[in-house]
Amino acid sequence: MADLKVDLGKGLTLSNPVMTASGTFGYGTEYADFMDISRLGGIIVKGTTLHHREGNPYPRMAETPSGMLNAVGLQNKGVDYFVEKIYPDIKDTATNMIVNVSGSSVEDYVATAAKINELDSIPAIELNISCPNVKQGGMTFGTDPKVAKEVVSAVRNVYSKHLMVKLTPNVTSITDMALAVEEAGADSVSLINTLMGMAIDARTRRPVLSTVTGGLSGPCVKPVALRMVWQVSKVLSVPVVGLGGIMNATDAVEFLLAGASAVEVGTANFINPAVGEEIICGINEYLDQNGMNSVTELTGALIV
Amino acid sequence: MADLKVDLGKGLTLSNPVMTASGTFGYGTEYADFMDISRLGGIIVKGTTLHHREGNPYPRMAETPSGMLNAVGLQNKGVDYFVEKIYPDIKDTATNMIVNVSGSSVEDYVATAAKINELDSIPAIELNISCPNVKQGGMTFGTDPKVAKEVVSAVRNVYSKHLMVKLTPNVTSITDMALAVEEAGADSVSLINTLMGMAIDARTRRPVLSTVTGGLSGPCVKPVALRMVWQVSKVLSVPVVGLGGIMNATDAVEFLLAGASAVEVGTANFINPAVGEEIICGINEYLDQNGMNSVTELTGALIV
Amino acid sequence: MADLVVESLTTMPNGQYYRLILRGESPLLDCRPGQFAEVRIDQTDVLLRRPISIHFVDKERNEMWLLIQKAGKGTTALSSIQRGNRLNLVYPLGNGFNATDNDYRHPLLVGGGVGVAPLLMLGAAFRNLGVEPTFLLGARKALDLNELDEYEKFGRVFLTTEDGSLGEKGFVTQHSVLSSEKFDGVFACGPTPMMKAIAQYAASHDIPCEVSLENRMACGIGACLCCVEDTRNGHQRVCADGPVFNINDLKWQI
Amino acid sequence: MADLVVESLTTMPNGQYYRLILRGESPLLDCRPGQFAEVRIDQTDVLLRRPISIHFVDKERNEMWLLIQKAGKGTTALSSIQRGNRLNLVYPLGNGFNATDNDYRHPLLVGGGVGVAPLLMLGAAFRNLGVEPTFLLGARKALDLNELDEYEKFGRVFLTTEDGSLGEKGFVTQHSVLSSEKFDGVFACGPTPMMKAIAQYAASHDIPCEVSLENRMACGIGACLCCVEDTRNGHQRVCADGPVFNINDLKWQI
Ligand SMILES: Cc1cc2nc3c(=O)[nH]c(=O)nc-3n(C[C@H](O)[C@H](O)[C@H](O)COP(=O)(O)OP(=O)(O)OC[C@H]3O[C@@H](n4cnc5c(N)ncnc54)[C@H](O)[C@@H]3O)c2cc1C
Ligand SMILES: Cc1cc2nc3c(=O)[nH]c(=O)nc-3n(C[C@H](O)[C@H](O)[C@H](O)COP(=O)(O)OP(=O)(O)OC[C@H]3O[C@@H](n4cnc5c(N)ncnc54)[C@H](O)[C@@H]3O)c2cc1C
Ligand SMILES: Cc1cc2nc3c(=O)[nH]c(=O)nc-3n(C[C@H](O)[C@H](O)[C@H](O)COP(=O)(O)O)c2cc1C
Ligand SMILES: Cc1cc2nc3c(=O)[nH]c(=O)nc-3n(C[C@H](O)[C@H](O)[C@H](O)COP(=O)(O)O)c2cc1C
Ligand code: FES
Ligand code: FES
Repeated sequence: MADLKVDLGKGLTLSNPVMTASGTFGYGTEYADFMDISRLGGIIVKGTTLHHREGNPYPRMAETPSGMLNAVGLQNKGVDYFVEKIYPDIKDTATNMIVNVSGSSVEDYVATAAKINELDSIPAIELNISCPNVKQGGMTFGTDPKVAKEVVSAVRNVYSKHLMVKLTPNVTSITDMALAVEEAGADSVSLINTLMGMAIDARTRRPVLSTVTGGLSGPCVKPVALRMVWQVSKVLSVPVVGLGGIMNATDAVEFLLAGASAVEVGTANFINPAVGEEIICGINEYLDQNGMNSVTELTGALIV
Repeated sequence: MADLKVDLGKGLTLSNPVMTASGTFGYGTEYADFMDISRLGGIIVKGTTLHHREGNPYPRMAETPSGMLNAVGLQNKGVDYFVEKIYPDIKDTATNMIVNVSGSSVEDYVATAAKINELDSIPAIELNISCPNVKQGGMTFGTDPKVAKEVVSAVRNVYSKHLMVKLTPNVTSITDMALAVEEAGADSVSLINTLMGMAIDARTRRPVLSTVTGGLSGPCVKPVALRMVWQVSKVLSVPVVGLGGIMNATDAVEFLLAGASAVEVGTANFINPAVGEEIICGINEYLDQNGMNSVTELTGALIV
Repeated sequence: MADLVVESLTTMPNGQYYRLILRGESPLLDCRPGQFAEVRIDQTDVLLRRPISIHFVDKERNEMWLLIQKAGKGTTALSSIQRGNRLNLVYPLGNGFNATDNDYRHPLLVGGGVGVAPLLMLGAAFRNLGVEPTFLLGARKALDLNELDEYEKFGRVFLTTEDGSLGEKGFVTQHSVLSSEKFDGVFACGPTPMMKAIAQYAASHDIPCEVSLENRMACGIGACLCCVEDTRNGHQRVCADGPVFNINDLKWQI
Repeated sequence: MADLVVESLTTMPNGQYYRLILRGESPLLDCRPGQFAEVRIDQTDVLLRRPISIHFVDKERNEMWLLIQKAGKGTTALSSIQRGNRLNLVYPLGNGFNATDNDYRHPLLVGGGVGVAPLLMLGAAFRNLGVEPTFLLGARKALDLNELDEYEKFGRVFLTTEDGSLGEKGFVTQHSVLSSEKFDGVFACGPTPMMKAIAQYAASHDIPCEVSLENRMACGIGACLCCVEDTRNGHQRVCADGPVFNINDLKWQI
């Protein structure tokens, strides 16, 4: 049995490198029938915003070749509801419960992060900067390094624990984005969020999603995600958390080799609700088979 | 039998909207055993550069979920060889033979395009601006609107026939890129080229491709391609040629609905070397079944 | 989550529907009528599981029945599964009909097309409570109406076909039994237009009505929020808060 | 491109190799030894075709044989194809061995692992020309060496296994026949280290040598330039300019 522990810094230590991705694992409780969720390295709960959001109209999902598009639109009851109603239920889960924080203005992000900062049992937030910036005409925070820096700095001022920043892949230079958020004080970066895509039903001649476009996830995005993790981990000093299309332990190992210190599993949970636990076991087996003592030996061990 | 003719302007008229994508169909002759290649709307031949290129070392290919990565690296014998040795063989093919032109400097692009301009039986070039710009430190021509404009304008000055410009999807704003090349004089734009990706062999701990990263194509990229075609066709006045993951007639119809005037088929040729002809038939059937008289009625007919 | 063993696959006369009988190797979990399973379709390029209603549970034989229409690539690929193969199911999912919690004396169970699937188990549950349910099943043509003897075990069966080839000609909502008898509860599953029409009938007769929705799902267990229906309580998850809804909670224009 | 019908699938004793016999419904196209087919693997998530050597062609029965190793998901999925199913092939592809165009009297055919596949057809071609080929086949263990009677129909067969369980113990390049006899041509297919060692033997004995490469392919017909080998003539397409190369044209360090 190899050592699976991973220290992402600033108080965020994982018992193993496998977390579940925001929006795909609810608040964890939905999966408790299928696995011991406390065995996960961390659970990143649903995207939380300052105010209640109803999300987008149905239909919100389309299956695509080896992937899916979603247009959930951050449906959630807002941070106050989270603090009062959900936090008490989940705070004793014996793993890292991390809140994914979203917003449409710098003020929203800051206000939400400040409230989460007060919750003792939440060791980290994952700042989702791929949402449209309403003040700047819908351009997302995550596609302009300057704007990203601004929001991350502002959150950094009010958030004292581990600040993970999640990057969107819909950019020309992922390294510019990563460097910007690192400079602004991120303790780690996670990538990738979904690729922007679209599905059409030729029979009805309509888009499948109510919002026309949506976010692509699943195995189809893995090559793009691996590439970005590799590029980013080469230039960053802070740890990188890799995700995008991880379906099994082999995929997870690939992300670690590319430079990730930990991984998140998203869409795969829908197909196999016990996949998180299986990936943890599989990584351990890989380490044993390859005579490695610690999972940290895998990070960035790609031979190029 | 519906009217399949498409006029892309500036002398480029297609008997039907189905072309084959550069780098996936050789010079057409490779496929002559499998179909009547003159039935295609057009054949976009291999990427041609000013000078001979040996391309990248083997391995150049990795299969990924519903897709493949390639790192061919524009292997070709250079434009002079094309003019002297290949052109005579293909010039009488009874369809539009279009040359895909690549380069690593503005001068290269211009010199290559000028030579192709002299070839009577080549009605158009497809300018591939996704290659690294050696003068600007490897940044590609296709990811900065200013640089793209510069190269397209320069080529426009020497190239008098139909100038199609092929866009790379690895950008934050595909519409900015499209608008820039339109302003610079493009007669049409084609998209998407490959998404930059990577594959790792966990067993050997090495990248699968000799170049580490490569270009992703095939069904996995279709959602991204459709989204970009839809975005671009809404803002452009010139016609859009759509491609990326088209495997059958239904996929092709989706691109037309999203706003494409014509399509290109790439990776699908590898799996079914007669797929081009099948897609032409399938589009015709779709039009008949839906009581449409001309394929032009499909372009942009998405109901949103 | 469990692997069940394929005991039999019976293709229905229309060639489009098939019934799978699955056997548990350990005792099947308790299922309520209207609950569903998320079926994993292996060795194809189908990524997500497919939600399929639990058609019937034969407790003695420890068997679960599914009635499936070849709607697209997943359900078509599944139709070539062989006896003895294993099928991975996440079940039971969803709320199920509230039927059995209440005191219905004359329940009407209305199904259209493959939407009849959950009604067999629901009918059996009523019969267990000593209540005789009335099935009203509709389809396009006679060939689409199958296993009628199974329904007849539990209640009376009325039929409609659009082409008049079996039962009354027309839609289920036009069947004469709706005017000749009085029901005290309606349970419907089928195409949305049919369910809306039935909901209208129920509303105008002031009868409680529950419908089972088939929104597109990703996770099936309430985690992803892809399957939501816009209800009077906001966006509700069809997989976890449904699939069965009282029509009063829906925002349907009826 | 043609659909051939699966006549039989025989799993070899090691459980890892299987032989497919495919029957043409119209006359099979002419194939040369060393040519290959691109096989489409349907109803899986395998995207690209898989290149497989033509193992043997039985003209009288209008049958093609393939010998396949379960190497990964494509070849494993294919191993569950059923008699009577159709398999879509693009064939014949590649150049094939030049063997039959020349005057060899004592050709040596060296195969390792599943690389033996094209040699059966090559041996038959020699025998047709009145020349008795010598087969030298190597594998890890006895169970990996199959169909020996088929090879014996056309020539003499020498064997090596790494564990000594059949034939001489060691690698093919250590077999005593290499020193006890003189050959005038070598034709090899198998793992690259084996082919390199054989090439070295051929070079040191001044015998012409052809090897069949297995570079990873996308199109298989010369269009995509994915499968290139760096040769003395620059990057050559293994699928169209090969898969068989004279070792003098390769840049191998031998
Ligand atoms: C709770 C629930 C219970 C169900 N019970 C049954 C059942 O008992 N028997 C049965 O045959 N089917 C049932 N369905 C529908 C079944 O899930 C779909 O037919 C199936 O998912 C289609 O998958 P496919 O891969 O064959 O088709 P796809 O190739 O995915 O799609 C085929 C066509 O069906 C459409 N489609 C896909 N999924 C859905 C969906 N969920 N609702 C409506 N249209 C869809 C697609 O847009 C496409 O036009 C149920 C659905 C739900 C949500
Ligand atoms: C001209 C030619 C002739 C061939 N003839 C035969 C034959 O007669 N019988 C036979 O069993 N095999 C033959 N092969 C090899 C066969 O094509 C591969 O084993 C097969 O493509 C693997 O596919 P898969 O989906 O099973 O494995 P994958 O899941 O794609 O891969 C399994 C493993 O094999 C590796 N691999 C994949 N493709 C190749 C390749 N082309 N070369 C080397 N490694 C590869 C992968 O990296 C991976 O490690 C031939 C290959 C070529 C190019
Ligand atoms: C249904 C769904 C909802 C999601 N919601 C969120 C979210 O609220 N916040 C966020 O940062 N990412 C969200 N994501 C993105 C995932 O966390 C993840 O980045 C993406 O799906 C890629 O990983 P995967 O391929 O493993 O799914 C969502 C993804 C899906 C499929
Ligand atoms: C093997 C290979 C080689 C390619 N070579 C070129 C090229 O030379 N020039 C170019 O513009 N695009 C090239 N492409 C990109 C394709 O033309 C096309 O844009 C891309 O593959 C997406 O379409 P598809 O998914 O239908 O394959 C190549 C693609 C592949 C797979
Ligand atoms: S399908 Fe995921 S919440 Fe219903
Ligand atoms: S595989 Fe395409 S050129 Fe050889």
